[in-house]
Amino acid sequence: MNQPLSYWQTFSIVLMRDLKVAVRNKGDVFNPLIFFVIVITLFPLGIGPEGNTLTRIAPGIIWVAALLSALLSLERLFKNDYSDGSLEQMLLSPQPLFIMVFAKVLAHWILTGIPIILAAPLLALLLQLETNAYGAMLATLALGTPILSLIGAIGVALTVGIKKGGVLLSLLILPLYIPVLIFATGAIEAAALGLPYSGHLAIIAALLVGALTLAPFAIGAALRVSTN
Amino acid sequence: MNQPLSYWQTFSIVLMRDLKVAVRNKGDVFNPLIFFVIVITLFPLGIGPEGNTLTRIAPGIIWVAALLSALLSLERLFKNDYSDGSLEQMLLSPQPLFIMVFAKVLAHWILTGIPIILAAPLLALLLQLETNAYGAMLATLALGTPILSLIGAIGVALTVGIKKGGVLLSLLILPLYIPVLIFATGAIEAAALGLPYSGHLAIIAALLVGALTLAPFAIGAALRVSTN
Amino acid sequence: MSDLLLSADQLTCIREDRILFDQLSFEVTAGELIQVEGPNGAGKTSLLRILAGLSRPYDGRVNYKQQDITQVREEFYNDLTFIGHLAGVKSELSAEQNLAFNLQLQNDDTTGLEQALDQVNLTGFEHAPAAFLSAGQNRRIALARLWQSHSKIWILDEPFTAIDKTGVEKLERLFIHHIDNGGCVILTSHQDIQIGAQRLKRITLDYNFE
Amino acid sequence: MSDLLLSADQLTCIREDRILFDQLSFEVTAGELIQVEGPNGAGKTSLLRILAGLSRPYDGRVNYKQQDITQVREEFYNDLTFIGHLAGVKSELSAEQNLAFNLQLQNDDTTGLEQALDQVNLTGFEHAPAAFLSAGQNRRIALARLWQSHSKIWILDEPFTAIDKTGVEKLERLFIHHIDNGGCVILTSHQDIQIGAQRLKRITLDYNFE
Amino acid sequence: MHFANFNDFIDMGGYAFFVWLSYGCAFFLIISLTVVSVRRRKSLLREIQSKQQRDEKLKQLRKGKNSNEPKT
Amino acid sequence: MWKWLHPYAKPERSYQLASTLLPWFSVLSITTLLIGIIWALGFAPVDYQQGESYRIIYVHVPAATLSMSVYMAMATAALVSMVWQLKLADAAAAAMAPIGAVLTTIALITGAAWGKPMWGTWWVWDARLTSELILLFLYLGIIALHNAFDDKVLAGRAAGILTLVGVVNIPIIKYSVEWWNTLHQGATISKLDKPSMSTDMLLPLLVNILGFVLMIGAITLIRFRNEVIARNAMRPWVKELIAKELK
Ligand code: HEM
Ligand SMILES: Nc1ncnc2c1ncn2[C@@H]1O[C@H](COP(=O)(O)OP(=O)(O)OP(=O)(O)O)[C@@H](O)[C@H]1O
Ligand SMILES: Nc1ncnc2c1ncn2[C@@H]1O[C@H](COP(=O)(O)OP(=O)(O)OP(=O)(O)O)[C@@H](O)[C@H]1O
Ligand SMILES: [Mg+2]
Ligand SMILES: [Mg+2]
Repeated sequence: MNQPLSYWQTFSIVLMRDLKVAVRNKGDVFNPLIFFVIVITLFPLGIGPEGNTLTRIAPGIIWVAALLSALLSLERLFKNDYSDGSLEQMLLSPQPLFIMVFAKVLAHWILTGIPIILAAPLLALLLQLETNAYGAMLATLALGTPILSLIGAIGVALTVGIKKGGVLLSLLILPLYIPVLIFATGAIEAAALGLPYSGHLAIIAALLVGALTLAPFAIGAALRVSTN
Repeated sequence: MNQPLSYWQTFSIVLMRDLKVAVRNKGDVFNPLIFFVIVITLFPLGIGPEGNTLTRIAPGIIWVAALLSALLSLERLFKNDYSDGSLEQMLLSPQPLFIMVFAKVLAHWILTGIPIILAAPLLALLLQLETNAYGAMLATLALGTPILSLIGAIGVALTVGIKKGGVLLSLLILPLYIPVLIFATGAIEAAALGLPYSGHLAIIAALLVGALTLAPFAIGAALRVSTN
Repeated sequence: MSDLLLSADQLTCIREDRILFDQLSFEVTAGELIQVEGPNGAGKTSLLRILAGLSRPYDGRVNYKQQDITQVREEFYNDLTFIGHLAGVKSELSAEQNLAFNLQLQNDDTTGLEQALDQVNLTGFEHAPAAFLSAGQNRRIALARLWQSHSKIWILDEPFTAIDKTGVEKLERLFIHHIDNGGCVILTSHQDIQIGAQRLKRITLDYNFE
Repeated sequence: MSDLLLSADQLTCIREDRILFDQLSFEVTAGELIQVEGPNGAGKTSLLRILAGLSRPYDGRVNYKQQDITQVREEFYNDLTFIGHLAGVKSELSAEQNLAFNLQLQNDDTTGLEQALDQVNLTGFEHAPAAFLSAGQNRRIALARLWQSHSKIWILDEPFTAIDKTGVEKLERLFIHHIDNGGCVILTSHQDIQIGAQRLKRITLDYNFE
Repeated sequence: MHFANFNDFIDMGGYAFFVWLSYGCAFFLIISLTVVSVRRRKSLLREIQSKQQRDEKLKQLRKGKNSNEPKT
Repeated sequence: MWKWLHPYAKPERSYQLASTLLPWFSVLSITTLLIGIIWALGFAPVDYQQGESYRIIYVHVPAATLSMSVYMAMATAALVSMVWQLKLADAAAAAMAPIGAVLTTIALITGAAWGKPMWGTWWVWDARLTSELILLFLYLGIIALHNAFDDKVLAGRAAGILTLVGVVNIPIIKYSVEWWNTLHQGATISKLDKPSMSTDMLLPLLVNILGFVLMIGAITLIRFRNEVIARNAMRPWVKELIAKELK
């Protein structure tokens, strides 16, 4: 028997494996981003190209699109692992579950959250977002998208054993996303009007800290239940 | 050997089976609808409750939500059948493939399109859609949602053998959905301004006829390729 | 040969730049039971899927009664029953519903479902959704079809997987009955088949490393 | 008994209102090879999953070295290797990556991956994504782990599925080696096991229709 | 020559940023696509070669093994 | 025509044909483009309305015009492969997709860089601009689908189906976007209308368009050869090729 792994080793092994899988599936790396872009372009097409209206609703659109693209990519977080049996193997491992889960969620965020944050300025340009709102948009995305991944993972963990998948999942987690949505768009709108928005950011940061500490345990417990 | 089945029998056998499966998975029946409702309620939350803006953008939001909820439920059209091997059995059946495919698409529309059409008036109320646009909204949804199912099915058929699934699918088919989106929202906006909109409807109807005749064959061809 | 059912004509299969088999030709006539043998990864599944028309060979063709199967797809599929690694059983539907659907698709007789399910020891489980059944019971739902099948050509990829011993014996008896009645069976299995050697024809695939 | 590894204490399993087994108790000591037998649907998989702590029994408990497994999860899982119906192989990763990951999770030795893969005849396929391998080769990736495993308790659900004959023999030799070294193996299989009857202990499950 | 001197040419009548951005991006994208395509050929050939060599090696290996097997 | 084409349906022959054509295309395209670009940047007269910024036209228009032609060429190839079961046509279509995507990207970037000084904004939801953006998505979809399959032959066929479905949609997309845009925005951007150009402005543009066509041809040939090699890795002639080139 080898030396048992340290927490940090376990964490990085799982993280690297998930990233490797995503890179092999080349699409996994770019697709959430492309979905984000496409959803954002749907809105001007549906609403009409008038600049004023777009500027008004740009923060909302960007955040709704971020939310939906996190949602759509969530399935892959545990579903594939479940259906090929490797989730079972993780549950049977002597390593602490919450660490493995946390690594998986981080991998998800790296693959969906970060690209969205990087692409957002360009899309904000397309939607003609107020120039002084860019900073707020980036800050809310940076703090908010990890929350989306963490909370989303709870939902996926709960539904992983169920065939229905996709749509049930959205029903479970979209309501939980609403606070993030409200505070984030609130912050961007405040910034667009030149008002201070650090209060909103503080609340989102608090949500993030809460999610970081509680979600991994909730996810672990949910996995044990739903693979029973 | 029994009498070979008539086209109509094949069609109804496949249709009934898909409906049965959906009813057993109770969620399948309600989830697309609930997703539609949730996405629509996200917008007032993200944009702010101001009546004027909402009225302006209501047609766009309703249609974008319809599009996304069709998209999210599309996966189930062939994916489950593929992974349990029953798609293979259908491809090996002496019955004509395009009829079976057509029945499956119809089942999808019954389970996603119709509930959306039924729920739309209520949601339009929430978004304060102009009163005289209700007729146009229902008409465009009735003619447009089958197109979403038909074109979407091509995308699903192409990606069914691929692990990545969800997000690649949206990249393939959302661009193809854009004409429907544009004409449909155009019709609703015209109706809101009291202008005639039968021209738009005629175009959507033409698109529907085109999709009805061409899509089943494209879907069949795509299935044979991607299950190879 | 009077009753030529299926023939493989110079089939070549290349996967990932490895030649699995090259210029493979053989014929299958009524009354034959053919076991495709070979170690794991030799290409048995690939061969069966090509024979069934599910994948295209890199080269060569498959004929049903002297005609290319892609030309006579409907007749061929009317005369073929294929059961692969995946059982084709919907876990939401009951055993009976699954069986009925599969039979209807194949133009088979759908009266007497209960007897067929009884043959595979599923009496008492007819109405439970397949998700509630064990691995072997799920395979049995797929196999029940064989008792009602009118098609001559059976292509079965590891039909004995997960099936218990009495089940295997019963299946072997059914195969003999089928070939006695002018059908043919092409199967793969890593287990030995208890059928007289004179009736069994073997096709052996091996790694093409020579 | 000196080396009591695992014991089942009055296990009851009820699925869909059917009692699969009732008050089942047994003990597994080092050096034992236990075959769980029974027809399809008897409850073998259910029993193994309960023993591994993946599902909870309706009643009763499972002890690892006299302690309830839910209390000593970490020690127990450090000493357990479970391979179920699903292989736990990611189709995107190569055989080698899969094996390394599974071993690391289990605190096993990850030097000598190549020998382990050679044992299961996967030399030459180490770097191909598992999606490109056959059914049997995928199972072999999962089984390769056993050659590197340090854990005493092996629970294997139909390990011989899809494995060819030479592979089965090799596995049997490995099992004997493992129990000779103070381990134990609990497995199910519908195939006969070629291991002397005196070394093999059987637990037979049957339909509980009485 | 339309421009009086080199500085005028670079300045592009005050539109330097936009003009050179356009030409620069176009040039960069086309050149990278070409380079990627040309390199792909070499790497493809090498991939195929290494596969062939691996197959060759395996052939030897298996032959050795098969002749050993009956003895053990 | 069919008779003439037939020998080239063999992978080896078409590989050789591509190899002989490639140097011609490369040399011609590089010279044409050099001439065109020097002419465009240094010698063409200034536009009295737009100033020097109009010189962007010399990349913008070739890229934009040809981005659509490449799609049509791909669709033709896909159709040919479907109707005549000509496997190499798939390889040609696969070779062209990334080129089309790059051209579309160039059209978008140069257009945006022109729009900022002319209209004061990088982007408006104008009909042409929007449909060009959607075209980019179509290209990306085809490329992503192609990459998603591990088997090249299957990838080609799947991408072919998508290309054909997309070609049905392109006129619809174009029409719908144009129609949609005019409804909302009475005054269209008149500068996008074709300005009646003087010949000394037009000539370098034509030279550049020709240069782009040749360049597309050259890159297509390079990529086409790769696709043929990848699809025929097991053939003896590829082995010979390897033996010859990698020593
Ligand atoms: C992102 C922004 C832009 C995009 C995506 C775009 C796209 C296009 C497209 C697709 C064409 C090809 C027309 C065809 O062959 O049918 C085109 C042509 C053209 N564009 Fe743009 N354009 C953009 C911005 C601009 C700007 C800002 C100007 C000038 C102020 C401009 C001037 C022209 C001209 C002069 C033509 C040639 C007209 C013709 O031959 O019909 N474009 N553009
Ligand atoms: N998920 C489930 N939900 C409800 N009942 C189930 C479930 N899985 C299994 N069962 C029931 O439990 C019984 C035993 O199943 P189990 O999978 O343990 O059988 P098994 O002995 O492993 O059979 P096999 O040899 O076919 O693998 C089945 O007959 C089935 O009715
Ligand atoms: N989808 C695929 N893509 C690429 N290569 C594949 C694919 N499936 C199988 N192969 C290759 O083809 C070979 C033969 O696979 P096949 O499934 O036909 O084997 P088999 O004889 O059925 O083996 P088993 O006994 O394990 O079922 C494998 O070794 C593998 O390398
Ligand atoms: Mg196989
Ligand atoms: Mg079992």
